[in-house]
Order: sequence, then C-alpha cells, then structure tokens
Amino acid sequence: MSLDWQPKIVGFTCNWCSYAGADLAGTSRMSYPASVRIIRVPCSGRINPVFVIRAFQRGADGVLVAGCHPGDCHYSTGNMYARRRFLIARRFMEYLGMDPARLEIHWISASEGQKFQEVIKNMTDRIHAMGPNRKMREIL
Amino acid sequence: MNDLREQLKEAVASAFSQGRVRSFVCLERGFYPFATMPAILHSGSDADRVEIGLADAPLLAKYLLDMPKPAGIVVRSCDALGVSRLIRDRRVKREDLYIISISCPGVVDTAKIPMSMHRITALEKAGDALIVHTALGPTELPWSSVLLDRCLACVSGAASTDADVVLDDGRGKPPAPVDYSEIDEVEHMAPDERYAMWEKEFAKCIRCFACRNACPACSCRKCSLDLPEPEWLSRAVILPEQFMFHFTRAYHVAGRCVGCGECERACPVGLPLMKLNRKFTRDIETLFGVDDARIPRDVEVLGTFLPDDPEEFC
Amino acid sequence: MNHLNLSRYEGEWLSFAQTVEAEGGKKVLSCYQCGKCSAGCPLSFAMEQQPHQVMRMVQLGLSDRALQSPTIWRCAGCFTCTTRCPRGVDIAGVMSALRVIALARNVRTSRRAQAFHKVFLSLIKRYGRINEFELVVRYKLASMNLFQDLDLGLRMFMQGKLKPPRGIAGVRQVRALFRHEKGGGKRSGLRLLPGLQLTRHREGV
Amino acid sequence: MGYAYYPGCSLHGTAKEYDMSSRACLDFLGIQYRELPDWSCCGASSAHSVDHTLAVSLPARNLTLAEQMNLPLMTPCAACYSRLRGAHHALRSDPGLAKKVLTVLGSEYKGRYEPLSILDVLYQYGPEAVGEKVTKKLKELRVACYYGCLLLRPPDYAKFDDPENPGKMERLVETTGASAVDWPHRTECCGASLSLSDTKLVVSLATSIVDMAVRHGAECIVTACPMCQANLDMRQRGRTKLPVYYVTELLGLAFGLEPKRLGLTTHMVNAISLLRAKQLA
Amino acid sequence: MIRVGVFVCWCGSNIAGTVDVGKVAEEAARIPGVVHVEQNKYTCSDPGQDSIRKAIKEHRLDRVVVAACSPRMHENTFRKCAASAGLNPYLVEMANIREHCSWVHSDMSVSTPKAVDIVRRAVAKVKRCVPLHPSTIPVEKRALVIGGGIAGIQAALDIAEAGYDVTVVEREPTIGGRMAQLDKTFPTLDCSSCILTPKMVDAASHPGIRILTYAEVEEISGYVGNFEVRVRKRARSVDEARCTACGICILKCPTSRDSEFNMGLGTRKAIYMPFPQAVPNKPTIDREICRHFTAGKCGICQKVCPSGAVDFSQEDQVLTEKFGAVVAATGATQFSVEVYGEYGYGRYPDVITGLELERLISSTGPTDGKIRRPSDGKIPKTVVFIKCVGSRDENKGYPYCSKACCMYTAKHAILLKEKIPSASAYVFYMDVRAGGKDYEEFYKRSQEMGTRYVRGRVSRIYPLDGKLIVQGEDTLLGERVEVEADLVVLAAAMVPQPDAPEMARKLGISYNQYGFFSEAHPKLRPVETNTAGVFLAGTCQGPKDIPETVAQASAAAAKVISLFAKSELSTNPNVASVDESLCSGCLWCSNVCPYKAIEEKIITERAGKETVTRTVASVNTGLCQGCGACTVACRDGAMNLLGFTNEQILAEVEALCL
Repeated sequence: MSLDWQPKIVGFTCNWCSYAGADLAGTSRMSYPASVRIIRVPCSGRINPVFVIRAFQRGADGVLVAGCHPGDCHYSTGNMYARRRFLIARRFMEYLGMDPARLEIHWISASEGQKFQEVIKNMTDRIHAMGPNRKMREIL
Repeated sequence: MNDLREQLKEAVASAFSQGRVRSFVCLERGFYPFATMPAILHSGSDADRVEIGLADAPLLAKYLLDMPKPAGIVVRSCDALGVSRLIRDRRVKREDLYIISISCPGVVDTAKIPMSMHRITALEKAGDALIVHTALGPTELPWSSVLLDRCLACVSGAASTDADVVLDDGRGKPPAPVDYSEIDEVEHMAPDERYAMWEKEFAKCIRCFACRNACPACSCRKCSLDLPEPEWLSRAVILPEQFMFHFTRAYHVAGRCVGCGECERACPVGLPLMKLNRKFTRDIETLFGVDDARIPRDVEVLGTFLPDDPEEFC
Repeated sequence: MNHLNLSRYEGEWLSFAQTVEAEGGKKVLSCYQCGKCSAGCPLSFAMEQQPHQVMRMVQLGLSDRALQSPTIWRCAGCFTCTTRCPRGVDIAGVMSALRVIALARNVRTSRRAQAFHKVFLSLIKRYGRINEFELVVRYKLASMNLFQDLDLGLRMFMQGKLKPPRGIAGVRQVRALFRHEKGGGKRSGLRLLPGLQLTRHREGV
Repeated sequence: MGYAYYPGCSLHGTAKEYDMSSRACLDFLGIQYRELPDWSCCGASSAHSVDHTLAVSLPARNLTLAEQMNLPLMTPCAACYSRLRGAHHALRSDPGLAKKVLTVLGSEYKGRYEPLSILDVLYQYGPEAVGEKVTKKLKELRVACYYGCLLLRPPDYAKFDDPENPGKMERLVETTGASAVDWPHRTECCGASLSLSDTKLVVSLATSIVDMAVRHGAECIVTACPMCQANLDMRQRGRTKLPVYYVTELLGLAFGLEPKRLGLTTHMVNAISLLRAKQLA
Repeated sequence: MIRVGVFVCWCGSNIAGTVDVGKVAEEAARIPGVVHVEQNKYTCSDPGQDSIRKAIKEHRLDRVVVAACSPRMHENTFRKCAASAGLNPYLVEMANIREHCSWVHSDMSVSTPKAVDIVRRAVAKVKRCVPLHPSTIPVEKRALVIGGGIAGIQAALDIAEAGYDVTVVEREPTIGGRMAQLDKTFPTLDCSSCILTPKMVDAASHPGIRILTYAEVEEISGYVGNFEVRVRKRARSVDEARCTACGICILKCPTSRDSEFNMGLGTRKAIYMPFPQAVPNKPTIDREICRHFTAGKCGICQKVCPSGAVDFSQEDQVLTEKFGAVVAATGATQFSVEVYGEYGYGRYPDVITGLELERLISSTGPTDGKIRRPSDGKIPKTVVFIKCVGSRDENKGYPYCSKACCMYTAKHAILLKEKIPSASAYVFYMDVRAGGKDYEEFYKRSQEMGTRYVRGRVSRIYPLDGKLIVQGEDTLLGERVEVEADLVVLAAAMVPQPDAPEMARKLGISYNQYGFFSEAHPKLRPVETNTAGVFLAGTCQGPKDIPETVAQASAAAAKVISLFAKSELSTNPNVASVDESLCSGCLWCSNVCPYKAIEEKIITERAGKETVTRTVASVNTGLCQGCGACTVACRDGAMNLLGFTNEQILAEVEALCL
C-alpha cells in the first residue's frame, strides 16, 4: 500500500448542524486531510444504516455519520431516532466482522468547526493506520 | 393428548358451523406418521383432518395473509406472538380472525433425533421423555434434548388468553429464560475471525428468500430488496451483496423478530440466521431496557426513543 | 533615527516564542498586555522591566533583551500571575523558560541569583540532599558576598540548626538524574565565572 | 493506613522546629506515619526555576519510593508539597517526559496517591476531631494566618484551598481557641528563595506583610511553610515584631505539649514571651 | 437522455487559488450526461447568472450543477436563476468545492481530485432530481414577541403599526426589561425612563398589541405561519380590572425581600410593583414570601384594598394560541462576578457592579438617585471603575468582549462627576472601545471631565482602614499603581439568560457555546434564524447596546411584516411522498414523524376479479417539513423524500466511491 494512500471517507452530514459545522471549518480556513466526501441530508434521522453498508460495498474505507447534539435537532427528534438506529446498527456491523473504527458517529453543532476538523483528522489517521477496507467490498 | 385434539376438532367444526370463519389454518398429518404439515380447511367437514402436531410443527401465522377472511387459526404461544406481530404490523385485523389457542408441551425437532427419519415408525411423549418407536423397538430420549430451539426459550406453554377459544390441558411447558451464550461466543471472536465465519456462511446462501417467506415479521407487500430502482440489492450472488441482504433482512426485523426460528428452519442451506436476529434482540434488550424484545409492542422499539438513551457518540 | 527596527528581528519573531513555549512558557503569544500579572506581582516594584513587558519582548522576538533582563532572576516563582492571567498565559513558566534559555546560552546577568542556583544544584548532586550550612558557605564563596547574615548564621549554629552534611544511599541515582537530563551522558559543568569551574567531584561520599 | 512522611531538607536543618512540632502533633493525634527511607531533595527553589526535566525527575524519585511503600506521600513543607504535586501532575499528563524520567529511575509510577500537605492530613482527620483533642484553649490569642503561595498556586496542581479567598487554616487555628484575624495579605509572596541572593527585597516584603498583620490587630503570624517562616521570622524589620509560629506548633501547644518539645525556643523573634504573657506556656 | 450543465466557479481566487478549476471542468465534461461545462470567475454575480440562463436556453439543459460555494449560501440564488430561464428550480444541485474543498485543502494535487469527486456526486444526484412545485399553506397573521424589554416593545410596536396583531409575553410583572433599570443612556445622556416609558405606554395602549406579563412560554410546536404556542400566565393574585393602583396594599404589607429590580440593594414588599412607571401599573403578589400563601396568615392587603382587587384564589391561566411568526427578544443578564475572588465582590460591600451603580444613580432606586456607599451610606470621594470583569477572560469568564461596558463606564464616570463634583473617578481599562456614532466624543468628554483612565488590569482589591486598596498596573508607565477607593464598580460582562438553551430548544433554534441564539448568517441574515418564522432581536443574539437593539427589533419586525404580507406561504417542496403500490400500510412511519404529518388512507383497487380496500400511508404536504425520519422507518421502501430520495443518495454514494 503506497505511503501516500489517502483513505476515502464518506461523510453523511445533516444540513442544519454538521454540514454547517463543516462550512464553518471552511470559512475559518481550518485545514484537514482531503479524505472525506460529504453527502448532505436534511437530518441525521434521514441516514439509513443500509446506506453505510452500500458505502463500504462500493469501496469506502470509512463512513462518518454526523448530526446535531441531542436536543438541538432542527426537527426536534431526528437525531434521537438516528442514535437508536446507529447504536444497534454499529454493534451489528462489528458483529459481522467490520472493524469498529471504520464507522464513526458524532454530534457536531453549527458552531463547532474545530470539532469537525478534529473528527476528520483523527478518523483519517486511524483509518490510514488500518489500511484500505477489504471487507464487504466489491473487488473491482 | 387425544382429548385436546378432540376438543380442537369440535371447536374447528363449530367455527365453521356457526359461520365464524370462511377458512381455517391448522396442522394435519404429514408424510411421516409423526410429522405434521399446515392445512387450510374451507369447510367444517374437513375438521377431522386437524392434528395437534408433536414434531416439526411450523408457525402458522404467516398463512393468514392470503386466506379469505374471516380466517381461523390454531395457535400455540409462539404462533400467538406471530399473529400479534401481523396485527401490530396492520397486515391483518384482529376482528377478521377467529383464534383457538391450545397449550403446548413443546414441539420435537426431528433433526435432533440421532436417527434417520424413515426408520422411525412413531413418536410418543411419555412424561419427561420422548419414546421413538422403530422397527427394532422403542428407545427413550430426554424430552428437553429434542425440542425446537424456540421451545427451549418458550415464552410460556400455557394457551394464550388473547383468543376466541382457549383449550388448555394444563400440560403446557413452563416458561424458560433466554440463553444468549451463542451470541457471546461470536462476540468474543476477533473481528477478522468473525468476518471469515460469516463469509463462509453467507457464501452458502442461494438467495431463495425462504427465510423471508417464513418470517411473520417480514410481511411487506413487496420487499424493498426486490425493487429494480433503487437497486438496494443487486441480483448478483456475490459476497458483498450477501452481506447487504443479510444485514438488511436482520436490520428490518430488528426489534420485531418474535424468535420463532422459522427462518433458520426454512433455510435450505442451514444458515444460522437466528444468530443474526438474536444479536439485535439482545442489544435492544440491554441498550433500551426492554425486558423481552420478542413480545410485540404497540410502538416498535426503533419507532420511539428515550431522551436518556445510552450516549456513545460525543 | 534610532527606532527599534523590528524587521531586524524578523527571523526570531516566532521562533523565539516557540522556543520559550517548548521550554514550558505556555501560550505566551496570546498575551494581550493587560498588565494584570505585573499588577499582582509582589516583586514588580523591584523590576526594571515589568513582567508584561518581558512578555512583550518574547512576543516581538527581542530575545537578547528578554534574556538579559534582570527581571527574570527577580521572579520568586509564586505563580500569582499564572493564576490570574485572563488569557491563560503561564507567565511564571515563561520566566523560568527564559532562565533556562539564558543559562543554556551562557547569558551572564544577576550573578548572585545564578550563583545561588548553581550552588544549590551542585549540592543536591553531591549529597542527594541540601545541607543549608554548606549551601550558605559555598554561595558566599561563589557570590563574593562574604559578610551578609553572619550574626544570623552564628545564632542558628548555636541553636544546632546547621548540622554537618550527610549524604543518602541513593545519591548515585540522583546523580544519574542530573547526567540524564543534561542531554544524557555529557559531563555537566556550568562555567560560572571565567576560571571558576566546579572540579569534577569524587564519586560517592 | 498511615502516610509516608517526607520532611524535606530544611526540616532537617534550619526549620527543625517544624519537623519536631509536626511529629509531635501526628503522634499526639495517633496518625501513623513512617519517614520515607532514603528520601532525596525535591529540588525546590532551584530545580524548577532553571531546569524543567530536573524539576520533575528529582521529586519523581520520592514519588516512586512512596508508591512502592504503597503509602500516600505527606509533607509539612509547602515548597516540597508544590514540587511533589507538580511532578505528580506532569508524570500523569506528559507521557513522553514520564517515560524519560522513569527509565532513569528504573521504576514505573501509576500515580495512585495524590501527594498531601500536613494540613490535608489534619483535614482528613477532621478539624472538629482536632478541636476535641485540644486541652488548653489558646484564649484571646489573635493570630494572622499566612498561606504564602505554594499551598494554593498554581491552581492546576496545588489544590489545598481557594487561591484567592482561602479559609481552611483559619478554621484549623480556631479549633485551638485562638481567634483568626481577617487581614488582606494572606496570600502575598514572601520572596521565597531570593532570601540569600536578594535579601533587601525579602526584607521589604516581609516587613510589609508583618506591618499589615499588626495593623489588623494580629499578635502573631501562623504559617505552614518553612521558607515563609524563615523569611518572616528573620527578615521582618517593622517597628513591632511579631513571632511567627508553625500551625503544628500552635496545635501542639493547644494539645498541652511542652513548648521545648515543639521547638518554640529556637525562633529568631522570641516566640515564648508572647505565650508567657498570655499564660499559654 | 438527461442534458446536464456544469458551471465551475472560480469565486475570484477563493476556489481557483487552491483548486485547478480547469482540470475540474475538463473532468466534469467526461461525466456521462454532462453536455455543457462552463467556468465563471463569479458565477453568483449578474453576468455569471446570465451565462447560466443563456446556456440553459442554448444547450437545452434540463439539469444544472453549480460547482461553487455551500448550498447554504447560494442555493436559492441559483434556483431563482434557473427558474427565470424556464427550468424548474429544483433541478439545480450545488457542488460545495469551496467550504468543503478549496478553503480546507491547500495542496492542489489533493484538492482537485476531491473537487472532481464532489462534482461527480452532484451530477449523479441532479440526474435523479424531478421537477418539484412548492405547495402553499395559510399564514396565521398574528405575531408573538417573547420578552418585553426595549427590543420586544419596539418589535411589537412596528408590527402592530403595520396592522397585525401582536402578543407580547413578559416573564416579569411589568414590561421594560433591562433598560428600565438604567438611569441615563449613552451617548446622549437622555434619561432612560423618559424615552422608554412613553414607548411602554404606547405598547400598552396600542389596540393591536396584547401584553401578557408575569407569563412564560411553555411550549412551541408547528412551523412558520402555523406556530402553536402554550403560554402560562402566572396568577398575580390581583384583579387587574378592579385595581386602581392606589398603592395602599404595598404600604401596609408587612413582609419584604431584596428587590430583584434594584439588584438586591433595596427591598420590596411581598405585594409589589418593580418600579413606579411599571406597565401594567398593577401590583403583584410574590407567593414565595407572602405570609398568606406560606403560612395562611396575614391577608392585610386584601383587607385594606378599597376596590377589593386582591384575590388570593386566582389560578394560573394556560392559554394555547396560533401565531404566524415569533420574535425572540429575551435579552441577556449580568455575569456573576463572585467568581473573581481577588476582587472580593460579596465580601466587601463597597464593591458593586455597573447595574447596581445604575440603581444607585436612578431616582427610583433605593437611595433616590444619590450615590452612597452601600457599607456606611457615606458619599464616596474616590470611585474606581474596573472594566472587562468576566469579559475577554478565558480563565474565569467569557472570552468575548461585551461591547457596551466601555461606554456605560464612561457614562458612569460623567454622571459621578455631575452628582458629586468633588469626587475623583479612576477607570482601569485595557482598551476603550467606542466605535458607535458620537461614542468617541462621549469618551473624550469623560476624559475632559477629569476621569483618570489607567491602562492596566486590576490584580487585587483589599480593605484597609475603611478604604478599598485597588492594586493595578499602569502598563503605559510600566509601574505598579494603587488607588485608595471608597467605592469600586465592576463593569460585569453581558451573558445569556441562564435558561437561554432551554428557550432555544422550545424555539427549535440553535445557540452557540455560551448560550447566545444563533442567527442564520452573521452578516447577511442577522435577525433571522435557521428556523423559518423565528426571528431574533436584542441581546439574546449577542452583546449589544440600545441603539443596535432597537435597530435589530425594527429589522425583525420588518421580516415579520414581509412574512405576513403574503396571504399564503409557499412551503418547502422537499417533502415525503408515498408509493402506494409498495406501501403495506404498517404505518410505522407515522410513529416517527415529529410533525404528525402522516395519516391513514383507505384506497380501493382491483385485485384480480374483486375490488379490494386496503390502508396506506398518506403525507400531508402542508405539515411535512422534510426531515426524512419516516423514509428509514419504512422497510418496504415505499416512503421517499423528494429532493433527497433513496435513489439519489445511493447514487451519490456510488459516485463518491468510484
């Protein structure tokens, strides 16, 4: 695996908090590894755990699911359902053998640009150390 | 045992005679003298085909979907869970059903009898043992060693009270605690080791969807995995798609699986599907403080939340 | 025109501040000159450059001024400033960092204070503990200030407070600590005054 | 369970009164302690001001010795208290430095016990319990409690009391029946190690502190740090001189112990005359 | 075949500076379905938008991707632009290659391939977009203003003047808020109650404004145009109709406590009016200390009341009403300065805060406007003002600057000189921030009146012989300084209300890490929030002074008025939609819908010979806000979210992972 291999992380972010946090990281010119590709959804409640499996199938090395802090959701309860869904979905994926560090779920508010930067940096370092994902993946 | 069958026959016949049902699903003699198979009766005259079913009795709940209503059904407590599942999923209405509940001492799983089926002439329950009659004479096996998995963790052997007719002969199997040691075993394996195990298991899957058809929780009109667009699941039987199928099936029944094990029994290649479902069931019980996730509730576990759910994501 | 040409310090602008922060003077660059440290410093009345002005020198990269300022040797390390700094700057830490760098770069100011620390550390290396009697004697020799506190010394001696030095068993381990932290292995020998070089003492007591 | 007792260099020398009175009080209260065998200097006054690695490695040696004895380390001296806690904090928060120091010492340090000051020990024993043990009330003795710096600052590891508005020493002193005076310079610095190299500075600091105590009606000053005691006792040049006691000396007196055994006879400013005037000694 | 146009924006050098826009355009052209690629230095500018319109017509584009900034910034701009060229606005998708790419990755060899991936994602999604048409919902033309301070009053007056009904909910027994506690206001030194009381009376007497005092908002549900708000109006125990405000009850009442209005300096009775010019001018019984309620005794006020207005049996009223818009004007409060042990607030009585001095100066204050030392009531000769107490302090307070303290401290110094000409005023400051109109001149006036401005922060205050010794540093002189003060005034920081986060949750808006409500965009949309229909005014959004607060209040009112100007509101068309052929009618989706927008619907269809009726889910597009929680609860895949369909998201994942 070449040294400058860059892990590919698919980031599902909710439009009102974590996407705005990513924007704030941009406006504050905080640099972080170019490993994450962001998909905007209205709410973390919109993120179906099956999307995460599809991302790993198609070759993602890591998946980030980001939503608002509990209590702050623009739709008041979206992230609460997301929390329940991903509490059991993440355990099930580990149960199927997926390395736990490849899926991360974080609550990032619209004013936490720095937290978004840290999450991406830590995630990239951890996954870079683990190398590309071989599991559940179509080998093209 | 027979008087329960007589009472059942009378109840079925009277159901038809009183016009309470247009069809009735029960068990009748199978290919082997001791085996039974599902039967859908359409008139009172067929009532004597009814059997109690000592061995390999399948769950009857799912047949209700396509039967002309009002439909009748004989339910053990596991069937009752299946019926309740369908009612909560609004796939059938309680008022369209005529339920006769019977007590159940447990159902024998012939796969657990260490003898090939064709040599068995008859099976008989005697006290706490199963007498297997063969051409060479009877042998005795401890009753609890030959039961179906679901019976080992049976909710309660007594006849379910939510029924139109309750026939309880008092010999119902006492409720037993659920044993998740099988799940702990898998959890203690290393991720790669687990992945290799599931890889080997899923490689066997031929995607016949028998598990979906047998499952009372999988009651959608059209399964989203069959849709061409969006193609959640591609037709290719390759490993990543197997993981996609088994993840999605297990996730869709998470918190709704009644633990009947029909999926595992229906699987032609013998995949340990209950090992997947019961992982979700156990996690739901520990994470969200649900005492028995198999029992259907008005609001399903993933359809609600508690503000102080466990917080693992910072 | 004798303006202080800041661009001449361009090279040291950030590097000096980073050296100070590496040596323990946390967040010196975030000081906004509010003066609360100097206001609360018990010894600022005796300092030509006030603590906040020393911070200013570090911020502007005026390394020679900062290292030569007697202020850094007047600091008693009482941490009043660090406790109250609204920007979380560890001013006491910056002062001690400057002292460390001054010693490393052999900047010769406040002879007495440097002599005291030098003698103090050499005694720990010799006995593993400080013997106050020998500390005062050696300090007087090193600082040439022979006649101070003679009366106090006599009274203390009479009260039995000045006992002869007694080493400890683990003194070799203490010496290893000295050798190790001086960049490991190299013989530690601080030249204080030209010529006055602490001879390498005999191993053990 | 008991404590590992770390006297520190000055308590074996110029501040032997503090050592004597501390031991007397601990024995009287029945608190078990064992002097840390073969303890070495914690490097106070010099190590931490000129060499940051040494500032951690010197106290670290004593911390590891105490941890091997499976006893919390306790010291009367505020300077040693500050250095020991500083090293304890550094060893736990800076793994790189910890590895470097501990490899030289050849031992590991898990930091199970927080280093304590003798005042913490007295507080764990309980101020009321101490009060009950008092036999001779130090009636109308007006005392100014002087905390100095290192018991309270820097707040991220010196945690004896609130750095701006402490009150624990007052409570302890009042259990002896004496009355603690409310005065402003309780946490002003006395000049510490500048006593030798910049004596006239310490003279002016000490004098202003004592004068402020006098202005607020104090008859004596009480402290828990040998350096502060030495500086105030030796360097005060005010019109009215105040005796400077250690907390453990006052407690000892209140317990009815012999002044001589508490080291009250070897102060610079006469410590016995005030007590005699108040029929306390 | 879908014809997609990709417009790569340079954004000046913001994108072109660190992303090889040429390469992005070149790669974009190779994506199947892309028939036209264009680069623009400023796509959002008028010429930029014109080139899009021209390209749509010329190349018969039926999808547009704009690779530029964040959709949160200009999605509406480009949607309107496409609509003006005849293309359905919801067939436009933005690729965020600025905030998520060029601004965060400086190395072109890394940022360019990422930008291409982002464009590929956008194209994959836009190909699966379908034309959407917003539906409309009615607007309840009534506004709710939470908070009756100057911000709330101004907003209410402006909205009412435009002819719409307004309800003001104020937690205290009277409106007036923080400004009522002030005596004079900078920079003109006109008397606060002279300019505030008339406005309060206008608001009280305006036919369009209904004021609910001693009332709190308990719950807000619904969405823009259709908010449902539950308000609890606490029992005043005084019948407002009968009471003539003669004040006898207040006179005779035996129990009293520290007056919150006077910042604890004076006292007020159990039945009280916070200040004489209170509106409504009716007393209120504080049931926590009133002996009738605590011990069942007393009841003097009821006995002496000439018009029998005192009614102990009054109950809390809970009213639930519909509103079209909400203006949050809940204000801010003062930093609790006890945290500064070194200043001794709470231990030394003569150390007070700026607001407490304001009460001393005010004629309705405890000392009838005469500045007296709280300890012994003497006239202070030397007064020391200390600025930035709690502000600009990461150690013990908040790192931000509270904006108004420099000016009100200068005001205090001037007023001190007017009231006690012989007094000398010191101000310990770090910077004097006087950026408003006439502010610098006001600061100059304070200097010229002899206020000694000492540049340096105070380290400690301690009492000595009846004086307060203030130890500071004059950093310009480079020397330690001391002042023997009679009175010390701390300019405390302006901090959010303690229950601000809870109010933000009720409003459904976000707040920053200190508790100030978050505006939609700090520069472009300062009075709106990300929740449509909820607007901000005043210090609840951040520290500010009265001129800015009033300006913001009028701005918020303008936003409400423009909202009410339309008879109907067009709703966001990204709502859920049900594929009835797939739906099995399990209705698990309706459980997770926060807006109760999913109902049961009976449909009949032919199944073979017979006609069969079955239930399916159906979405009320008016109520649905498009959160999408139902799509994940739906196992059949029947429920989809327009604009973020399953097909689109799966396609986006596919595009990003190639």
